[in-house]
Amino acid sequence: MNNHDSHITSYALNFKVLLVLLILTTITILVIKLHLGAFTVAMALTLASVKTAIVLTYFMHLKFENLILRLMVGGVFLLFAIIIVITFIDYYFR
Amino acid sequence: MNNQTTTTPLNFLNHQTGLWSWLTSTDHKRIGLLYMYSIVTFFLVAAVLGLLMKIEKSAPGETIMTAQTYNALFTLHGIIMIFIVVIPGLAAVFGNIFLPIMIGAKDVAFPKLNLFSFYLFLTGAGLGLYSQFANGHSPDTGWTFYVPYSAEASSNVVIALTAAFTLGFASILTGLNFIVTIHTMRAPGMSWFRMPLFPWSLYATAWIQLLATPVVGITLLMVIAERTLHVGFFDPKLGGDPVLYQHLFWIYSHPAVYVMILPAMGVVTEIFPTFSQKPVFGYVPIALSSLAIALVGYFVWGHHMFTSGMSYESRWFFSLLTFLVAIPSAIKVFNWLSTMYGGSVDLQPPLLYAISFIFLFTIGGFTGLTLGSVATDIQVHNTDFVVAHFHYIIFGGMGFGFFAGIHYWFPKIYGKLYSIRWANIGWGILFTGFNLLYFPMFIMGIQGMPRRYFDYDPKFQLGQTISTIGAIILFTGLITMISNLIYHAYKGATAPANPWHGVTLEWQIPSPPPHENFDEIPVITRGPYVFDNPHTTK
Amino acid sequence: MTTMFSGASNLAEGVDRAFIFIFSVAFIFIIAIVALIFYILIHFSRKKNKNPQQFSGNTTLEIIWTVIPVIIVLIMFYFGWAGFAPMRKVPADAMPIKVIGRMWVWSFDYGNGKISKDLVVPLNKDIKLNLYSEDVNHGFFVPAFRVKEDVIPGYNNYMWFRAISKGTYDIFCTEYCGLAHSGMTGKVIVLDNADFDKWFADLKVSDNTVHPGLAIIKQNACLTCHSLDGTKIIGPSFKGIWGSKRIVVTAQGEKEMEGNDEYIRRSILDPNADVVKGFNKGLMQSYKEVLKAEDIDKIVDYFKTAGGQK
Amino acid sequence: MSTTNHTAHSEYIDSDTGKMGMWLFLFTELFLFGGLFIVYAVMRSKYGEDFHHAATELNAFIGATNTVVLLVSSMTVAMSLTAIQKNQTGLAMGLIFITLLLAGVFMMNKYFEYGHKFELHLYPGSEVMHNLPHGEIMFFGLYFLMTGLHLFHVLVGGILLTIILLKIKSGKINQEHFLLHENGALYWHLVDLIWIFLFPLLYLIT
Ligand code: HEA
Ligand code: HEA
Ligand code: HEC
Ligand code: CUA
Ligand SMILES: [Cu+2]
Repeated sequence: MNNHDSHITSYALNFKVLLVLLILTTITILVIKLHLGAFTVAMALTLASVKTAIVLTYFMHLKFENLILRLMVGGVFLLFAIIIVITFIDYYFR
Repeated sequence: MNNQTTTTPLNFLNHQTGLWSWLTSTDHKRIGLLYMYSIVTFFLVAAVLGLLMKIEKSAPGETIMTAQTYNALFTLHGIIMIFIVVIPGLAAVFGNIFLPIMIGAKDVAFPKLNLFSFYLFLTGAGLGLYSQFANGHSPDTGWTFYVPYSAEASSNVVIALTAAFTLGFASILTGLNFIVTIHTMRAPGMSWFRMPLFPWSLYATAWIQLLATPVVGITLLMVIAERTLHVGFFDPKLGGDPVLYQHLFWIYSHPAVYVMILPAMGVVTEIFPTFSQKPVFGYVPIALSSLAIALVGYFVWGHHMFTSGMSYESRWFFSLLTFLVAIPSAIKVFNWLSTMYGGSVDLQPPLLYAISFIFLFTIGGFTGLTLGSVATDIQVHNTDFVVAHFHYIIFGGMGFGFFAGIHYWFPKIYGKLYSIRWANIGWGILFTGFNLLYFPMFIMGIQGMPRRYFDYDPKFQLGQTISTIGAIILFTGLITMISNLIYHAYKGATAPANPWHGVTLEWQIPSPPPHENFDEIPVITRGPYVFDNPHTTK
Repeated sequence: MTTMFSGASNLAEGVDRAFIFIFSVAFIFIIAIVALIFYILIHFSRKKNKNPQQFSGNTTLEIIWTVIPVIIVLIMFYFGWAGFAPMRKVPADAMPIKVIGRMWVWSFDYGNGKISKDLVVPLNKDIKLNLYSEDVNHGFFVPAFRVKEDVIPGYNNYMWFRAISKGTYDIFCTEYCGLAHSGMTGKVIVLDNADFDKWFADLKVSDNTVHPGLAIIKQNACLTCHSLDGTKIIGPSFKGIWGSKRIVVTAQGEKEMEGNDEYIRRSILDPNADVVKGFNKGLMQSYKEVLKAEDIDKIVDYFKTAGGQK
Repeated sequence: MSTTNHTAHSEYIDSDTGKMGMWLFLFTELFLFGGLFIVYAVMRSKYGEDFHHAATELNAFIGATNTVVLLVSSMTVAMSLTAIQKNQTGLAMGLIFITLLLAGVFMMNKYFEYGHKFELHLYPGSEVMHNLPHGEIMFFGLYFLMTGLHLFHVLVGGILLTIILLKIKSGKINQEHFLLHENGALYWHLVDLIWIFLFPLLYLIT
């Protein structure tokens, strides 16, 4: 009935996570300024995904949640990815 | 409706009285009943529209209405039937009433949210009706709202879209509630594989509601933006892509057809063991096949678009996946038949409806395979064949599943018995009418009779007329069935707690159930379908 | 009457084969299931069988009835794919014809200004249809040929076939496109080569002698709702519209107006402002976005000078 | 599931239950934006050049600032949760207050950004927009819809956080019962997550 068993994330960890996120943001901007052509989008999306994973794991405490919830989150993202891929079977082959 | 004698113990129907106590109740059983009354009302309205369409088509040319009216009618008929009746349908009615009881809980996880969903549903339904009567004329886009027509038509499309959007959110919240309920509120000892199969089917359904509905929500929002702000996401005049709309629409709407059928499958899965006094055959395969349907069902949406100019690769890819999604349904059908095999089968009305479900669903399913095969779909896409397919599978499947469920649980809900004789007569008329109405449409469809046609070539006259006669017979059957139930809800003999000798939890509590379902939360020590002393004498 | 097994194109055979296979399997399964149900109802009825057996599963059976349907559906898939695959492989020397779909008429452009309202094709010759829509989605369907593709604005969809028997066949529009969707039908006429050549030679180049206003009226499919000869269709006939008294219903009530320049312009740009008595509001949509000012001038001129006169 | 005492009348919803409900809700939010991402992806593959060009109209600096603002606010809200768990009520309130301020900054930036677009008459339905190439209309249409929907979420998140702030103050949220706080934080992180994708897709890929 209460949150006794919840995990407490320390202030320091939160701060470190922020630093990492800021660094990744800077990298994103730099990478894009480099104009890597076709890779730009892929890079930007990969970096965004990494950032997402970090936010999910630490800020949103997924690391400390039970397995079921973690599976759900993973599954949902996977499902979305598959849907995009399938849509592009149409557009890619047009 | 149940307060005549002092001997009646308090139950959820009479522990509080007055309209207000119903409208503000967070009791899942009452909310379920509220859903049922509203949904049945809407069903009757839309069904009458269906009948009118059929009468219009009894002869070629204009008979009782203009083309404009006809187009508005099938749109309204489709919107009501899909978004208001069958998508919330079984899950909202029987799911609400029986899910908590069957898993041994006192209510759903978020009772207030549950009530809120109901009002959201009512709002959406109200908006849907309003779109018919507001200034301008009724929407005439078909329930699929295909762009560019829906972006250009002068009718009240925006209101209809908003209605669908709102109904979508009601459905999402119901799904959310059920998932959490099933995860966190099962009675002690009820592991996943001790849960009855109706909750299992609801669990699979709820995931679809949760994850597919938002896509159509945002799509409809984009069409609204397109109409009001002229950003042409889908309108080719503004550089948009009409086929992209179809992708987004079906990403939701295909999984949605499994939202309709899965709970119905769950209902009949409860009925077969009870009336055979024999455990479900293949419990685990049935449970997992629900999940499989939900999962694979996400990846086949393109089979609605085989002629849309989609790439060659997508067409065969979607066709292949469509065939695979049929497998879990096949598994279920075979397991149901094996459940009855070797049992002590008592052909009461619920079982009669459940068996009809198998028959009609199988016909609907096989014609679905015809549609899933690209070559044949090219021929029958957007013809009466498709119309017949989905009426067989929705009305014959979900509809008959609903009828099976209400005949099964009626004594539990109202504590009354209906007339078995009249239920059987009603079934007979209904079943005959149904097949007369829809079977000719398969044949006409193969011959090329397109759907959404107000008028038709005289060569289709014979089939169309038979079909109209079927509609009228069906109408009679429905009236018979419903009158029997309504009459006996008031005047029926008092029902025992367990008239069919079922073994799931809902049969272990009084009829009607008390307000909080259980005095004491039961502790579960074994699977749901164990018949220790099969009851075989009457 | 085109019945199911009288396919009139080269593609019909593959489609029909898929139909036959799927329906045969369906038939067998449905008969078997119904038979089994009756057997159960009779043999295991409560009267006869008071001791229900309590078995609850069998792994071998589960595997059997998973694997067999998988095999069956894969065969079904194969037939469907085999019947479909040739539909997208257009022979290189196929004769191209442009199909134009607009609310609610089909027209067929053979190139060089030769436009026909029927699709006339020579026997045994590969035909490629390029499908264009000028407004909303349509569907081009010839049941006897087993071909159908959607006609979607902004998409260059196509189809092909080779007609293998002479005759006249229906064309239906199979994508809902508004009011007269069910009226958007047409004919395919298959002629042998000599007849086709003759027909083609006779086909008039859409002539420039037609009044430009009438051309615009035809192009915009006004004639689906308005006739030129006085018949009432969905809207009033154009015959004799110029200079006549028009009884219209406005928000204020009925009033009489004259069929002049201003009136016609308004009727086209804002059709629902005043509605001709006896007709319904909301059917005709404003052509503000569709017709340019000079187009409307031409239409007005047409009414003034030619067919629209009293 | 050990706790058996769930009834319709229990005052507090069990934390597992409530949190799972919130996560499921976030999933639907994800798919809501997901639909837009699909449209974006398809349109981008269709109108690569136009998207390229149109994106230069956006001010990457404001975008970057807002990214940093949201990331920091995500941290402060996460820290406020830590604070409430450690029973440092004052600190928790302060951190939420900072989060709200940051949300304010975000909205201010957006206000200027939109304002600028309006000055250029670049908004859906405008004359200028109408005359752009199709791909650019599409880009701006998506830009407004995506950021607009996101902004709406920022607003809702802000309201939610304000409620939480008040409840901490009145003691309704405390070391024992902080489900609402947790859920509010989750929601706020989602707002951040969406932006993490919006930023490169709209502002950077020029
Ligand atoms: C409850 C709703 C529901 C359900 C469950 C289904 C189930 C299926 N549907 Fe249907 N469908 C609709 C509702 C539904 N459909 C609607 C509403 C439309 C029209 C939308 C519109 O355009 O307006 C439609 C349209 C539709 C189309 C598009 C047609 C077109 O527009 O061209 C297709 C194409 O593949 C299709 C296929 C299928 C298949 C393969 C299944 C399968 O899941 C069926 C599986 C079942 C079985 C196969 C039978 C049972 C199995 C056995 C007895 C065992 C033996 C089996 C084998 C040997 C394989 N459906
Ligand atoms: C749940 C789903 C459902 C159900 C149950 C039905 C039921 C019926 N539908 Fe269906 N139908 C759809 C869903 C459904 N429909 C959808 C989604 C479409 C596609 C729309 C589109 O193309 O966009 C469609 C389209 C559709 C068409 C095709 C239109 C066209 O393409 O041209 C037709 C035509 O005949 C039709 C007829 C009927 C009939 C006769 C019934 C009958 O079964 C109804 C039987 C009932 C009665 C005959 C009356 C019962 C009345 C009473 C018992 C009481 C009377 C009550 C009072 C006095 C208040 N429907
Ligand atoms: C959907 C069917 C439809 C189409 C297509 C259509 N109209 Fe009409 N039109 C109507 C109807 C119905 C009316 C009568 C109601 C009204 O006045 O709005 C009408 C009225 C008119 C009138 C006034 C006639 C009178 O008798 O006073 C004119 C002029 C007219 N239309 C011109 C056109 C032109 C030009 C086009 C094509 C560019 C066109 N219409 C296309 C349905 C249509
Ligand atoms: Cu053109 Cu329907
Ligand atoms: Cu489907």
